Amino acid sequence: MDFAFTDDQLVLGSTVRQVLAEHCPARAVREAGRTGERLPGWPQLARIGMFGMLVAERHDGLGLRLADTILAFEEAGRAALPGPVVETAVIAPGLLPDDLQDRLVKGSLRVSVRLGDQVYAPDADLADLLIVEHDGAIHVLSSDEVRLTPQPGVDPVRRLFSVAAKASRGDSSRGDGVRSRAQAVPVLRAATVAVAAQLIGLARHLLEASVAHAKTRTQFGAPIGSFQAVKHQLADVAIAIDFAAPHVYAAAVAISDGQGETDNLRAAKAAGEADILRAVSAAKAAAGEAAALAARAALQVHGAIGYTEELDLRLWLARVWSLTSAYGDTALHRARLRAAILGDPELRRHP
Amino acid sequence: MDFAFTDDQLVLGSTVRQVLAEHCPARAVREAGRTGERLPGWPQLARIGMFGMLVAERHDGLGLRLADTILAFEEAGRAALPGPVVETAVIAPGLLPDDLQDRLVKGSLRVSVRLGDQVYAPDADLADLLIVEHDGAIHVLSSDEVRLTPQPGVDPVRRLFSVAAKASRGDSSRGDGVRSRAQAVPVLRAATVAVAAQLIGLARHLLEASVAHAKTRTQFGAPIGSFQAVKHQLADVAIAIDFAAPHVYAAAVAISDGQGETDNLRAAKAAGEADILRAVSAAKAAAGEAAALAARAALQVHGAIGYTEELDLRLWLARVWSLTSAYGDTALHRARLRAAILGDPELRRHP
Amino acid sequence: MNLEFTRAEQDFRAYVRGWLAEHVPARLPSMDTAGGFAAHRDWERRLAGARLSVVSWPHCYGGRAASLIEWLIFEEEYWAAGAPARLGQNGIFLLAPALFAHGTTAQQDRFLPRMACGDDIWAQAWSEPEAGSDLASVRARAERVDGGWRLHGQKTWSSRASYADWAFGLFRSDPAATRHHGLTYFLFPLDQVDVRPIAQLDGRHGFAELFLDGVFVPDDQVLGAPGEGWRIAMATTSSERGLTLRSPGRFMATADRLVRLARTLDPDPVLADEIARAWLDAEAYRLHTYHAVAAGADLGPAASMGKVFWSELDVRMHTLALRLLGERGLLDAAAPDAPDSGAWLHGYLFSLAGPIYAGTNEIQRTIIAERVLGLPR
Amino acid sequence: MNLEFTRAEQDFRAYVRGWLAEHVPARLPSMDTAGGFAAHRDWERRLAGARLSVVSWPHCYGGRAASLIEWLIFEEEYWAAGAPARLGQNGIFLLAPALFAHGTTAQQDRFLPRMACGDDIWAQAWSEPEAGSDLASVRARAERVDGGWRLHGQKTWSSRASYADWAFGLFRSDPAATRHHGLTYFLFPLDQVDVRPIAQLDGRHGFAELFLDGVFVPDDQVLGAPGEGWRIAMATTSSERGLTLRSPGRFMATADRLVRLARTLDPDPVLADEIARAWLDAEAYRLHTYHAVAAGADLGPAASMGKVFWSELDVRMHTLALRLLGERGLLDAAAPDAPDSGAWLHGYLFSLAGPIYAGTNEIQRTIIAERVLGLPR
Repeated sequence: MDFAFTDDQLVLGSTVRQVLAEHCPARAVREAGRTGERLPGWPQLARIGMFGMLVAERHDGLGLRLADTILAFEEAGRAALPGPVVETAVIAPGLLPDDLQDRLVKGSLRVSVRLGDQVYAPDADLADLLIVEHDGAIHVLSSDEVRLTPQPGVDPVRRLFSVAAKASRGDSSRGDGVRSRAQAVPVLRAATVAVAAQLIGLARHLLEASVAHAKTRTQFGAPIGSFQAVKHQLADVAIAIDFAAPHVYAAAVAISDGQGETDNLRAAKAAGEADILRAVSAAKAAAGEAAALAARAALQVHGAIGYTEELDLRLWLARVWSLTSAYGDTALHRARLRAAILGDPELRRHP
Repeated sequence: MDFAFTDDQLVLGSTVRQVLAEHCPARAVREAGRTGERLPGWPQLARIGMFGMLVAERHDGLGLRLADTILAFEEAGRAALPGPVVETAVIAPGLLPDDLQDRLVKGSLRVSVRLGDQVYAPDADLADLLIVEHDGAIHVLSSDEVRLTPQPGVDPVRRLFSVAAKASRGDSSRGDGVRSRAQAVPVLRAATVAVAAQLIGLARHLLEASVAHAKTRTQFGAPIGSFQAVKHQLADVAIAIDFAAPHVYAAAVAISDGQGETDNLRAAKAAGEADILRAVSAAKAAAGEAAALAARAALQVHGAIGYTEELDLRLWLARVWSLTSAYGDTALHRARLRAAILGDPELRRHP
Repeated sequence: MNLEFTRAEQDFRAYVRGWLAEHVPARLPSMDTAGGFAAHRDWERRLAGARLSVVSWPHCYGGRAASLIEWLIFEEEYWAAGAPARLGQNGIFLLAPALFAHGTTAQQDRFLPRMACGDDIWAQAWSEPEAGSDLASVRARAERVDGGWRLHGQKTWSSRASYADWAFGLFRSDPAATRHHGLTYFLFPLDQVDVRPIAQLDGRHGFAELFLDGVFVPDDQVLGAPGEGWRIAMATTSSERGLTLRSPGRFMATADRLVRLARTLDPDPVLADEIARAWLDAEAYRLHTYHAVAAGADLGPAASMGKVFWSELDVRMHTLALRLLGERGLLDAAAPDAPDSGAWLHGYLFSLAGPIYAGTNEIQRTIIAERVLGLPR
Repeated sequence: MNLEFTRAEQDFRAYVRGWLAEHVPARLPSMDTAGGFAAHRDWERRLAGARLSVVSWPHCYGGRAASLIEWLIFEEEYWAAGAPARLGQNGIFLLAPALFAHGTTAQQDRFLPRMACGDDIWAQAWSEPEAGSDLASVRARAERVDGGWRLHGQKTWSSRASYADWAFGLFRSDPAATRHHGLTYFLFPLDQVDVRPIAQLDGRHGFAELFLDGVFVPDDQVLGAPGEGWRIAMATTSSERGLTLRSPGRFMATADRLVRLARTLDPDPVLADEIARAWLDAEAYRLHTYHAVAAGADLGPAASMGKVFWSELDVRMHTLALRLLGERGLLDAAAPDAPDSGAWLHGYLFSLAGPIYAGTNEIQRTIIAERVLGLPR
């Protein structure tokens, strides 16, 4: 057992971090929420293979498993990267037909999704294709086959849309694009875990920003970070993150054990279906709660100034709120966990 | 509307407080948990009418309503008064036959109870009479008609007993003592509120003891009460008590509106049945949670020393634990509140 | 000790309820827009017309000399009716108590009636950049000139200032003094002040920065004696933390709305439990307030307990509403699917300021520990 | 990154599980009674006989040179099997790391084998009256004499001391030095010490006070150099906060027991939710530990995070069990109706000490803020 990241996994994470530090700084995120470039950093991420990470090698992707890439999603969260990154990099490789996979790898295809527990398609106006569930089947539609209705909300960057198929289109304009609902299940689980990783990254950024602010901001003649109340609040955030992240990594591993080229072989050894379900919900719930705690503490530590639009904090808070409710909100996952843990007669953690 | 205590109500509370300060100090409570006097302060409380407060005037009692006496029970809690005080002073006046009421007033009769949600009879070894539920009816039994099995637990002072009727006794040795279950309902509600008041008193004592300790105990060269972490923990206890107590007082008022000599007249104006139920559960749940918070904070502030039997703190903690689970524990009352508030289609607080 | 309203109290409630049922307008545009400000000012004038804008004030200034209990009843009915937020709040709840206590009769006659009927809307000018909750670190200054003072410096987090008529705040009139010494309480019109709106989390502009560059203020616009500003302001901010800032009525109304929302959505029991708990906490705040009012207690530092309690309850109730609503709850007023026109989201963002303003809850807990419990500084 | 055990790890687990299934005794009497102490010492000897008392130690001292992962596996199996609490814990987990790092070979040869097989049971002597979490305020002193030292003073909260053979602790050897300077780490037998048991909340006597009145300790019972005691002790208490104090196995076992208890009682959904959450938190502690061990991180101040987490989780799990059990949960072992012989109540009272000892959680949070996050002192 070796539950540490491999060097390759760490390098991928730090590469994404560097790319985003350079090409998607806070300023770029802020502009993306207004009238500026909506997809900062995307060309550079495409160049390092971000959108082909999970595409099979036979389609010229990197053929990685989710666990190999989880730090990349954590870094996307840390930078509050705009755009449908999980939908394009995680869901699309699992559901798009073979002939579109190479465009994913090249980064020339952006995808939005309305599946499962989702009500709205995120960043749909930036997408070339939409994957939607309708009458129990999964359809792939191009952007000109759908009518999008903006549903603006708390997050000015991750915009939500209602999706309706245009009357003019055939029943399935891409016949090969139709997949069954069952095929979407493992893909949605992977997306849920990737979003959980983003939430961990968002929480880490909020903690760092709060610590930095607490060191410099003075009140009553001392930096506010020297007051015990502030110290203990931020220590609690650190603890919450530190004990939520392993749930996310473990869920990525559990999913990965059932992934990849040698499906049948691996599936035999893989953790049971119930274990995967539990791990996914644990990841999303724990990451969502840690991020929510980090958001509250950040606002409290920043005080009134955190409440302004002038501070970038606002963008990170909004992303926490929007991702916490995406792909099943905390209440939904907690209810699943309750059923799984109290209902499972064979509750053992190790074989 | 005048939701403040009257002078009479305040005087009764402070009189009980003085009597207990003198005749039931912490030392006496500690001794009651060992081999010493089991009922410290009882003769003096009898003298000021504590056990006839709720007995009707026609039986030479004071004929007060629960709201008039609620501070007396808060003070009994503050002093961690040993003995079946709620059972004798609240339940017995409502359920004993007329010819025993004068003995209650004189303080020459002690009563224990196993009714409703109770599993064990508290302080039953000190009781002359037991009121028990059996086959849907309420029976009054004398101590020689029952077999008591001690069920020792966390509270060395408030001892619990299983109760079994001796085979030899007739079906109802005191025929006039048999009452219906319905008659016990309002009495048990009043007892629940009186216990909630005791929990408020216990919490107030624990907060005062913690503050006193935090002022004198030094660590790292300063009194621990000067550290923000300790300050804020105790401030939270103060807030919890301050916003739990009004629930207890309001429940006492709600019950009292249906009490007393002019039953029929008052009942017409009284708050509805549902409001009373809600108020009683709110009182018990809120007081229980405030007391539990006070207990945790007290232990944390006292540190390792709070963990010893040598400190009286231990007796107050145990009483919080035992009364929190008595007359319906917090989970039970919370479940009732959930049903009452989310299920009640006519949720209005004021007419 | 009872919870029964007197005949007079019941009659007053019935009158208020009846008037509101007839007059409460449909949702007004945000008061932090020019049009919304005007609409809210109009509403203040209609309230005043029914002598309901300042019920607890004396008759001579437009009130009804209502008791505190009656004021609480008014607030309960006001928020239960879904009536608009009060544009005149800063003046009526924060400045007026200071004016009643420390103003000259001439000042009272000049300012109170216009405040009561919405002709003067007041902004507060407490905070300064870098100062935050540390109100005593005032750097804006007042310079003595013939017949009055000239004000210099910057104020921030001035609520309503974008469109208000007047403002009140502290300036350092004695340059040699530090902290809470040498401060004076000024009343000044905003037409000579450079006002710059601050964009907030919720995208509105309820707050502004004020830049004062030698604004002249005559002596009769000083409240109390020069140098006495801190003492007067403390009385004011203590009421800010206490009753006058947040009457129970508005939390009861929110709690009732939350419970009604929950009933339509059949929430899972864990959420239901927290909602029931929040409703009871609003009830506790109401009972606590009735108790304190009846006992006639001067709240003083105990007001800090209420401030921590209501501000955290308010965040909690709005968080629960958003959890009930899921993704839809995060939509704002401009979204077709927004539930209740985005009111819960807006209320959530507004509630987040509660634990911060009027002294952060960390500071309140320290006040409770030191001044209520007597722990050492 | 994976969570698959190697073949060797699986074999080791199977061996441990099999041995325990065969040998774990029925519930032993409390180790804080004379008879219970003897029974637990006997159990330590049986463990040692199977080379399972100190699996991570080198073979020469009675261990198996197990990897950290194997040690974690051992702990998981140990607690899941319901095996007795470890009487040798103070020595094995707190003293031994210091002995391995700072002891002479002679000291290691002398003390480790007897510790491994239960012949020497060690008590810790860290705390002093009035000192609490402030370990550096040591007043007990060591006086230099021919060939060694004489120890004077009082220690308190010395666990196991009522019946233990030896103790370890700090004494001030340089009377001129203050705080963490001039302290020396001593190993001393308890037979010359006046030991007075302390009665605890749960009525047992797990802790004692030690009174030392000139006890002679030869030089070869000083650990490390004189004056170096603080540095050595800090390494020890850091392991006290960290892994060696509380391996995940025992919390996983408690969480599993809690879930099994809940299933028999059909709790209301609010309780069920908190129980599921606690089970997942135990799982988080396990995963966190695997992650940290695999990353080879020296925990240092980060150990404080684990200490806060497990100690509050432990209180929470036991509180939940008592809430599930209602009045019956508060009965102790002597009551005929006590569920599980009062084990949950006893465990609850024991868990309450968790946030207090080995540095209160308030102190841990300050350590995290200052040393992990870098906030100013």
